[in-house]
Amino acid sequence: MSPKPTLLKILDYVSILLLAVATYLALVFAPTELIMGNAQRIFYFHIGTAWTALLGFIFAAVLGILYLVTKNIKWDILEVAAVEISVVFFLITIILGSIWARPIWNTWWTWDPRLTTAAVTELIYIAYFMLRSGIEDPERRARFGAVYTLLGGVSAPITFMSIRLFRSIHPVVIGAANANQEKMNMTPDMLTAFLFALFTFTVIFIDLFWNRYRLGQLEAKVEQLKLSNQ
Amino acid sequence: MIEVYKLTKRFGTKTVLRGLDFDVRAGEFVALLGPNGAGKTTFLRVLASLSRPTFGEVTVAGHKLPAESAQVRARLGVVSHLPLLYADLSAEENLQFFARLYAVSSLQSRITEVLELVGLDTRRKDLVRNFSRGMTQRLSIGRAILHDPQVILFDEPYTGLDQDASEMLDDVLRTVAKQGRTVVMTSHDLARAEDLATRFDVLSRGVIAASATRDSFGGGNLLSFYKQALAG
Amino acid sequence: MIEVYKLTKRFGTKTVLRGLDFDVRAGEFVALLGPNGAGKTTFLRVLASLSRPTFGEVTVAGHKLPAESAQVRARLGVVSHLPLLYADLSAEENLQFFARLYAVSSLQSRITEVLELVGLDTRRKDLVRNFSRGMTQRLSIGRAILHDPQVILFDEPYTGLDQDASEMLDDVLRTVAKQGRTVVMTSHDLARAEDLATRFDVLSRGVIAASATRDSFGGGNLLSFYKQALAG
Amino acid sequence: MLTPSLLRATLAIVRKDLSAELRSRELLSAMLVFSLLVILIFNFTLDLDPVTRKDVTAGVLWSTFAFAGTLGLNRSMAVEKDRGSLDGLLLAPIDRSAIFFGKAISNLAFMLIVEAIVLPVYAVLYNENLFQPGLLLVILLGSVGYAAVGTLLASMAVHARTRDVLLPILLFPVILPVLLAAVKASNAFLADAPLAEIMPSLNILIGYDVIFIALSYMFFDEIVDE
Amino acid sequence: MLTPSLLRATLAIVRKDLSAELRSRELLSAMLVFSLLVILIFNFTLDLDPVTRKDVTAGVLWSTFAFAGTLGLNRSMAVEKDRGSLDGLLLAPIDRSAIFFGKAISNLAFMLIVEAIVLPVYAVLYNENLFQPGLLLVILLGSVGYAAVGTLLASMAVHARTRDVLLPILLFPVILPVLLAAVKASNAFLADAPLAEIMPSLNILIGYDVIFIALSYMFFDEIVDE
Ligand code: HEM
Ligand SMILES: Nc1ncnc2c1ncn2[C@@H]1O[C@H](COP(=O)(O)OP(=O)(O)OP(=O)(O)O)[C@@H](O)[C@H]1O
Ligand SMILES: Nc1ncnc2c1ncn2[C@@H]1O[C@H](COP(=O)(O)OP(=O)(O)OP(=O)(O)O)[C@@H](O)[C@H]1O
Ligand SMILES: [Mg+2]
Ligand SMILES: [Mg+2]
Repeated sequence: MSPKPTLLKILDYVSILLLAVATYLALVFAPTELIMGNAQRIFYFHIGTAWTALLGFIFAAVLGILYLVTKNIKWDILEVAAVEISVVFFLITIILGSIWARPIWNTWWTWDPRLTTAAVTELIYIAYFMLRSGIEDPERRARFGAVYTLLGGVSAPITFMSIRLFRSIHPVVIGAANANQEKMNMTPDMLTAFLFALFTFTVIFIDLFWNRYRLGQLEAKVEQLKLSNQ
Repeated sequence: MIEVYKLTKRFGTKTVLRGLDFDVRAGEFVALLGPNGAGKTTFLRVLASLSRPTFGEVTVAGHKLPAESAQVRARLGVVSHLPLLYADLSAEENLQFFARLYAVSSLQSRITEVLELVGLDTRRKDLVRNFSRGMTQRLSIGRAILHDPQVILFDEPYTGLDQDASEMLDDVLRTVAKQGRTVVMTSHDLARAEDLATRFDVLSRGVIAASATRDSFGGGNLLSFYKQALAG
Repeated sequence: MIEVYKLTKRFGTKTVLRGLDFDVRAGEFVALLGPNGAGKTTFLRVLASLSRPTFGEVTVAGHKLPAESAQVRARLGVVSHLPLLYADLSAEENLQFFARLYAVSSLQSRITEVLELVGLDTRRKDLVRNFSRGMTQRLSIGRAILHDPQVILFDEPYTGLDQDASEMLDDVLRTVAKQGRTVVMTSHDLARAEDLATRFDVLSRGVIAASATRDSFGGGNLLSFYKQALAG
Repeated sequence: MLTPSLLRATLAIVRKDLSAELRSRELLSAMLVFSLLVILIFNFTLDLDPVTRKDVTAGVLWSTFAFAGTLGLNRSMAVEKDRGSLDGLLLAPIDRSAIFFGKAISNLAFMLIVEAIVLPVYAVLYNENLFQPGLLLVILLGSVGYAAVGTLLASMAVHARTRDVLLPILLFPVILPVLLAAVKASNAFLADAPLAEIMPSLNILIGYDVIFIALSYMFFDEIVDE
Repeated sequence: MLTPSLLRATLAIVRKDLSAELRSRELLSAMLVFSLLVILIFNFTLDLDPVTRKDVTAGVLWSTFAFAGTLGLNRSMAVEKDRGSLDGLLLAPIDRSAIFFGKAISNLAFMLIVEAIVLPVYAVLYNENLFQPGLLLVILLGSVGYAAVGTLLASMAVHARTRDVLLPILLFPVILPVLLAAVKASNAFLADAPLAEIMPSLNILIGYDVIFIALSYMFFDEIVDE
């Protein structure tokens, strides 16, 4: 395995630095929101992780297609990396959302469409890992994984539509709060912190993704060595 | 009839076949020998179009794999160590089903013919569920030759069979070989292989490590040939 | 060491063993032969206390079945065609588990001893999931002799093994026999049985149709003895 | 695409599955008994009393179908895998899609048969009229989507070490839109809602069916080939 | 009855099961994800809205446990059967009841672990306080009965040709009293009902546990022996 590329090392440090700055912007720099108070500061990371995770899932589906077309195991390793990081990010989104919801909605969870779609999406990709862990043949594992990311990628938006529709006859009281918050007015400083958080998490995603890819290659190597020793 | 050139088969990072060359002329009966895990089953599965080659060229009965696999499949019979039959159907119904899939013409008469050949014509209405191991194996062979294939692949057909069933299998294999079909059979039973085959190939470390016709070691010792091939 | 008197075993209305008599002295190595479905596996399962006799008396290592099955089990080792091992545990953990069940004393040293005997001492930490067929079979044998049993039952131990693994098994069986243990082994491989066993019994139509010691057919033809037994 | 030989092979597979099942009736009876048990459990544990019952009818029915469905799918693929007969199918000179359509259609047939028995039983037990063309249409549409995706995923699950437990885990999150839309549409039909209100759910059902049959058709090769 | 050797063998089996599971974590993760999916499905199809939610909590939880439990039981016996290791256990000079108790205890352990995770998740999802000693006691009692009967019946089902589908069919009707009593008692505890009102259900649970452990213990020989 080649030593860590300098660019990646730099990226590691940049990611940490950006995270520190983003934290500062979110916690100190941005003004306190009028209605929600300090809890609103979660917003910056909540959206940051959510947006990168969702993009990551789409990205994984694209990598899945690339794998199915080329059958090059590289795309599979990349796909796993993308799903894995996205799953963690999305879990952070959900946890941060829950923490935010506690003071705002006075509950950790409510069966709001967006929350529920998040839960279902997360479960799809957890199932993805359980599928992979049950299959010994790496090549078949890769193919099944690719097909499942695709199914998941198509099913998640449809789920979103159908949940919307399902709930429309049973309006949740809390939905009102949600609608309200959509009209949240961002001050320019808030916008700065928000955009910076988005940027930060994108960079962190890329950094982790790169590291995870190298780890995946290493794993493949180890597997190979183990087998050729037998 | 079978031409394999530089066949490599990987499962992920594990390379089972490494640039294997293999040529079988029409009418040959090749015994494919090799230790556990050598890749015999894997190789037969590639020939049977069940498994795609990672690299290399494979031509069976004049058609390239995997591009023309439908043509290959139509000309190919396979007996694996699993029966490939439906337990809840009768012998006849099993054959009918496969005959439909192979688009066999004059279905009923061909089925009768095959059932007679494998000695199951009196049991045609019995469910496969109630068959003994030997009878199931007979029907598997019937299933494999139903569409009159040019090439037949046998994966350890003797495993677990008793003397009678083995002798029946000997007979069927001889008949099949006499009809000019090309046969590739894997086995760990060297004595049996020596009896039947016209050629012996040893698969080891992902390639054909040695190949000899029946005559070339003068009715001699297949075991020592086999051991040498593995050692060399 | 094993005494069976008028053993009958029925599955529902199907009678597999019909008043079978069978006697093995200590230190004998009996090859139990017979066609598919003759009831060899069934008979071994009765001897192993896994299956209750419908009628008849069975005594193994001086204890009656099924009444004293715990005593019998403590003195009995079984190698079936399934590995009887846990894929998610390592070789060592598997043996540790069974050693605990058999209350083996000085557990760790005995396990090392057994692993060396079957040639797996270098792979002790590997999961059984990753073992090849031959290695799994080795460990099965290790599992069966772990508690130093007086009687060992082998059900078709050679099935599917390659030359190397078969020779390893030959060695282990010879060692086991030399240690004065009593062995009953089923097999369809007459040549192998002839090499190893001191006595040959043919099970047919639910009884022991014929029994002969190695000398009694003068180094002669086991196959013809077997066929005669089936015909007679 | 739809050639005569594809059709012939598909029909041969469906016919084989149905006549094997007709003989043993294992699968159908298991699904059926299981369905009734699920309804029983719902009835007791969720205490579906007559007053609140009406609006959960569709939910109970669809949960039942979903659970019983995995049972059937699992078994129908396990039968092919255990004795290697899936390889037998793959060896035949037929299109892979014939195998997919064949298995999917027989799975669908099993589901529909079970539903055809559960529905009147439920109607009698809870004294509710369930024989409305709208509801039957929804059940058909929902079952089609379920059988298509289910067949694809069951073919995947059967290759895994944990196959006994994997199928519902793979299937349920992906199939959720079908369940949601089906429940919603069924409820609306049962409540005699205007068609305009039902259409969105029906559209989702139809859209899902079309998209997922297409996807399954496209990817089945990848699943069954090595 | 409870001899040192019985105890030793039982512990060896439990230890083996737990360390194998700790290695693969297949069973626990499958049960867990499945539980969450069941709750999700119930939430939608049965439309558990906040107003009516409170009185179905226990029902949803227990249905979830029942379904996830069969998954675990099936798999835990299939592992023994597939590679013949059940025969390995039966060949050891240990009492059959050690096998029964060993398997039942590890099945119980898996159930309790899953419940220990599902409970707080449910509590968060529905914003309900579930950490009440009474409820936890009910869950323990219910799970004990479930694991005992479940282990016995799973040992039967695993011998059948249709084993994938047989277990729930055998188990659910037998276990129904446990489920009912558990739901009733759980609901009562959640509603802070007076103890006198809860006692009858608790008694049923305890009685069922005692009787069925005794019965399973008595009949396990018959199941595993041929
Ligand atoms: C699909 C994943 C999610 C996305 C894309 C997402 C996105 C957002 C966005 C953009 C906002 C800002 C408000 C707006 O402009 O609409 C927001 C607010 C919020 N989110 Fe999320 N979110 C997701 C999941 C969750 C989850 C799973 C939870 C909680 C368990 C959650 C809890 C919250 C809360 C409490 C707020 C503030 C609500 C308010 O202002 O009243 N979110 N989310
Ligand atoms: N689908 C698969 N995924 C990963 N590895 C595989 C797969 N199929 C086979 N192998 C591996 O390929 C190697 C060759 O296996 P194969 O079954 O072809 O051997 P074989 O020569 O038939 O052995 P045997 O004599 O025991 O039947 C083995 O190491 C096996 O573990
Ligand atoms: N549990 C069972 N229930 C019903 N019938 C059984 C059972 N076990 C075995 N049999 C029947 O008993 C007969 C003897 O089977 P057994 O497996 O003992 O034969 P075998 O001599 O070991 O054959 P093989 O050489 O094929 O291993 C067969 O007809 C079989 O179908
Ligand atoms: Mg093989
Ligand atoms: Mg046998």
